[in-house]
Amino acid sequence: MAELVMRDVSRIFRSGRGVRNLSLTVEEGEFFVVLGPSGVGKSTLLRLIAGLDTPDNGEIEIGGRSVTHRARPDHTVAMVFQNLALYPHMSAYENIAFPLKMMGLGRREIEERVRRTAALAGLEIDLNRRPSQLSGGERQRVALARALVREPRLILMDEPLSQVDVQLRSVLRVELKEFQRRTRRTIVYVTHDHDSAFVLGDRISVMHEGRIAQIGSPEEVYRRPANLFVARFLGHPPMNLLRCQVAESGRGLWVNDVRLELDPPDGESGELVLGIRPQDLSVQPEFGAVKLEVKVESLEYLGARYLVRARLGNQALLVELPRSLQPGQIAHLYARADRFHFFDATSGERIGQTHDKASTVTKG
Amino acid sequence: MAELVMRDVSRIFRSGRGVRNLSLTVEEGEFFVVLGPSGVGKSTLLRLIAGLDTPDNGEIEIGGRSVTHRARPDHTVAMVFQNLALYPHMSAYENIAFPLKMMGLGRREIEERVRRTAALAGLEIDLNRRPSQLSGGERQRVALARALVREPRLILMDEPLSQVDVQLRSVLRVELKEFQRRTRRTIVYVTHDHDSAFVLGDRISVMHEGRIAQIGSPEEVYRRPANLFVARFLGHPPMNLLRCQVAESGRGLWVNDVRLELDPPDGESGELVLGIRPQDLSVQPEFGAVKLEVKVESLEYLGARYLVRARLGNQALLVELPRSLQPGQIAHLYARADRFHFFDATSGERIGQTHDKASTVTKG
Amino acid sequence: MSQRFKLLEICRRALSAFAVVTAVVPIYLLIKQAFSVELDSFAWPPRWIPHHLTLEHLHKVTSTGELRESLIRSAEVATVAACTATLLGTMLAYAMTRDLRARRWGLAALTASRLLPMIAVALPLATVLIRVGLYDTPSGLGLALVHAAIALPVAAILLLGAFAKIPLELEDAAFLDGASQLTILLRIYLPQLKQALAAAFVLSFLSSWDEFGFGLLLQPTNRTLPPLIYYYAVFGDVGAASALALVSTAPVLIVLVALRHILIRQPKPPAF
Amino acid sequence: MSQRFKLLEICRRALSAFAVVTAVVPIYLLIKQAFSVELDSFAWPPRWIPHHLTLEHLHKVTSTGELRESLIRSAEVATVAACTATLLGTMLAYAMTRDLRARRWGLAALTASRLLPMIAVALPLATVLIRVGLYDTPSGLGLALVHAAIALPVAAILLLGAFAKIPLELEDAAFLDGASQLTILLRIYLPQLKQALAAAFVLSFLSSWDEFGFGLLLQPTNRTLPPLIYYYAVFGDVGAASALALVSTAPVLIVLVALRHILIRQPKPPAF
Repeated sequence: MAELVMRDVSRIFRSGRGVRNLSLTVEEGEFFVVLGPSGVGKSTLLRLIAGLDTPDNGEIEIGGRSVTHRARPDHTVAMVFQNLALYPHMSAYENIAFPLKMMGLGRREIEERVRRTAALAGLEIDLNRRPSQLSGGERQRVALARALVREPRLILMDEPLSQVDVQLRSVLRVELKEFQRRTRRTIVYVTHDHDSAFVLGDRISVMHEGRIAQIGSPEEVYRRPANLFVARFLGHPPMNLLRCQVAESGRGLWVNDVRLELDPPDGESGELVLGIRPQDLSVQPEFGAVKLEVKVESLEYLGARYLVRARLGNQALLVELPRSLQPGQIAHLYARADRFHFFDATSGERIGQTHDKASTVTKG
Repeated sequence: MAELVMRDVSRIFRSGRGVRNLSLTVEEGEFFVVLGPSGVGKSTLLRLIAGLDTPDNGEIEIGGRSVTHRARPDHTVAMVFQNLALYPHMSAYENIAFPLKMMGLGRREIEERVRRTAALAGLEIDLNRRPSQLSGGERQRVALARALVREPRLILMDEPLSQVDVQLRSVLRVELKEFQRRTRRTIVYVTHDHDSAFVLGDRISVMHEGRIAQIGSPEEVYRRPANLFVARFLGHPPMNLLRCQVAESGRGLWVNDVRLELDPPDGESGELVLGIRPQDLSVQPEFGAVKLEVKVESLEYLGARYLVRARLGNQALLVELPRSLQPGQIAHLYARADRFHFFDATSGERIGQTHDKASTVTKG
Repeated sequence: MSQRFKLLEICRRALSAFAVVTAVVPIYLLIKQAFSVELDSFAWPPRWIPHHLTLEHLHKVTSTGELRESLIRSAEVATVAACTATLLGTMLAYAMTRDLRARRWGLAALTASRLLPMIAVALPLATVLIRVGLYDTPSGLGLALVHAAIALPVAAILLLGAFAKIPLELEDAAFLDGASQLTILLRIYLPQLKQALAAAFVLSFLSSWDEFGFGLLLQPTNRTLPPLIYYYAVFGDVGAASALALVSTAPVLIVLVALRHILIRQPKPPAF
Repeated sequence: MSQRFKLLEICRRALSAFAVVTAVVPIYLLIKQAFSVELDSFAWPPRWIPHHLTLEHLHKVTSTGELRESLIRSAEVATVAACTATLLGTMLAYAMTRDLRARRWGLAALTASRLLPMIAVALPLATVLIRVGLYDTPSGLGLALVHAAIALPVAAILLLGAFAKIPLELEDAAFLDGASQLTILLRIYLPQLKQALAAAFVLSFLSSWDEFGFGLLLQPTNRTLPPLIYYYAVFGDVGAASALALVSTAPVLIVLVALRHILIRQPKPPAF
């Protein structure tokens, strides 16, 4: 059943930022990630769902009931904030108990539910300690427990992992994913961090200027980006995007004056944008059938790999290779034909079957 | 000729932080990178070289002259600060001209040198604009030009690229490296960013708690880390480090109760720490002769690759693979014997020829 | 290094000199005048160490009923003023915290009200107080309200700083947790504002306790302490005035000693 | 939303009410009293719109030499006080910027000196000024120095905030570029402090211009403006006093109008 439905929701601020005509559906038990650069309207979206803000237009439904114009939020939604927003003057116990106290529950019931929820969130600490006496990971778990304790239908998370260091973040990420797998809670998680989105999300919604640029599984958005924005935004180093002309015959492409033996999608002609990820190119001929002749310009040593800056025609091309090449050298690179992406040069939309989920390619 | 020599230099603050018994030599025309986590004494080191601080002990020589106890810095050293430290109330021109004005040069000579240096630093802007009217990259170049204009023997840089965004950083990095290749200036560059260190440095000095943990070329420190600190600090995800026992025969190793057909360095016995990078493991048998049987625990999709969390014996092992594995599955991984690192379990020092530069392996 | 920071050294010495001239010397002289016979105080060249000590002034001052009366009145006025200023200050600071426009205009109004010449405001205020029957009352309620208005800007700005340290998300979180706005103010904000509230109260109290001009104008017969000291001094009894002034510094000294840790541990400079 | 922020709305209204009561009403009454005949001012119930207007008070006030004399004296005293406070404030703020220990003790000393009761300090100060021959002089130099000391804490804290916005690396960079410490102060710091220096000067000037208590005590015959107004009021000529008070608000109004943009555009709350 759809847990959260947003229909044509808009909330636009005077700065012009906000959320525009946004529609989405989150299924029960789904880990739904909203991914986008900062300032794109992700937090606005979350505040609208939470009831901290009211949409200018559109409808929001949670668990089948409209919550668009609720006077105050009910117990169906809980939120974990970016800075966690733990009450600094209360102990961990009091923090977790606060929502229950506001519900007017009795002391014994509160105690029992706090203990149970703390265990569920993986808290094995003395709950009498204040947030300032806890480690980053412990604070994270207290915030999670406080969000869980009222057993909401929907948990909203606003980049709660952004303030812990990289090492701890990857540990907490795995822990959070495990927690969600185990308890099947519905979670809407907002982030600008690709890694978090890929690791956590059952589905990812990529946002761009207040709108949704693409929704899909991590594999879908990475392997079949729906438009140039998603293609550029996901992946590091970013996807190479080359302007090219379809050959007059309709077979083969011209990148400036270099011909590629790669067939464009049927029926296309004129100018296209061709995309290929730096990791999808290799110097080994057995890697793929499409051959690219490039001029190596410079290379950077990255430890496990080399990042090669090269030129195809007069356009820049980044390649990630396990071995070194000589600057100035002419090199032959190989790629599988199905690893190339085509985009319309004017609209930026993907050309080819974007939404065909059945065709998800397995890498090998 | 050695441009900068530091001999047994110490500068310790009340907090216990600082630089301890540090010796190093930077050659003329070298791009020397000091790499380490924050708070490790990198900036202190730079301030000592600049003459902004005075060592408690030891000697500093620049261009063969002792500068340990200079009253004020001469024209041999210039510095680019982390926040660039451009004078906000002066135009780009006045910023670059300021050091020359302080030297008391005439107006015409100043003008000529400012123009020349601005061109050298790649500045193609209206020099009458203020820093606040410039882009991040332009500000970077103004700061570089101000450091260059007095033609110092030595340019010190304190993470000047840390405040621009990732995309611009990689562009400016390449530009800076190109500039140094062209002009053969001696540069000492301090950073906590592995990528910058690897891309820029002719040699990298890895710092740990005020001391130098290892000095060498990027390839050397990455492929032959001198101790556990360097092994852990360089590379992402970090190197797997496994406690193991040398088999009684002196051939083969035990990781808990799992036997590896991998010979420890001659003459070693008892407990060792075995290191292997996540990227040096593969599921393809032709990848290497050493076979590891692991249990897959979970995996994270990273776009171009999967990060697999597995167990060898009862120790955690991270593997980066281009394809997916099933959680719970028993998998066989392969690695080349020369990709394993051995460290002394108590001292943390590398076992085997650390400083044998001739043996630098080429990856394939 | 010492070469480099010569100018800094000069400035640091100016700082010490300022502290000595504006605080140490007057306090010493005050104590000396309160306990020495008249001649000593005006001796030339000045005598730093008095030859003749006396308790006469202190005795004279404590034996009159006028002192007790105005001591109690000053304390009452200062307490009412401090309570009012702290309460109103909290409300203003809260409004300014959540609302950017309120903050802008609020800060402008608070600053502007501090710039108004006291004497220009005092005359019409006296008129208003006469009309509403609060001029020169034995309780000094009118003066207390005026003192509250004077102390309000500092109290509000101090509390604004304390509010600003509390992330707005805390209020959002409490709202989602089901707390009403009053609950949020009482159970989320106030516990974190304890120190700032104490500071606002103490500063408001002292500013009222020390205030001279409005006291002189608005309570000409039912005097508070500072005008009383002024009258003693003007009528020539400098010794008695000094003894009284010394008594009036008591709460200040208590506060300074009590707050010495907070006063000294203040790493960040204000952003004003 | 409106449901959620009911308490906020109450606070916002308190803010508006405060602005009206402390600034708008007194200023209106002052103007009214300065231009209306005596009876009107004390009429009961209060008349908000005067029936009889007159220029008599203003004429009376401008026709005496006493006014001109004390106007000039007030201006001189305020100028000397503002210059001194700004100069010393810059030195102190610079010392506190570079030196953490100086900052701690400096802020403590500045705060403590502001807490001292004015009346307690005034008596020994009068003694000192009498001894050094600066008591009740026609130029008012003694009073000017006292006013400078009073204004110094605010000036120093204001400048400290401005110094704090200038990164320390700028000084290091200029040092490496070969600048002396004086060059650094004059060519690196001062150009970036212009606004803060102007603000410190203006605030010091106004605080001296408006100061009443010390003026009353230290310049009993060679009066500055506020005590003169007080004497007019005490001797029963409220109309003349009001007219004079109105004149005395002139520089404040000029400053408020000139600085209205800076006063209102202040997005960040102070961190104090």
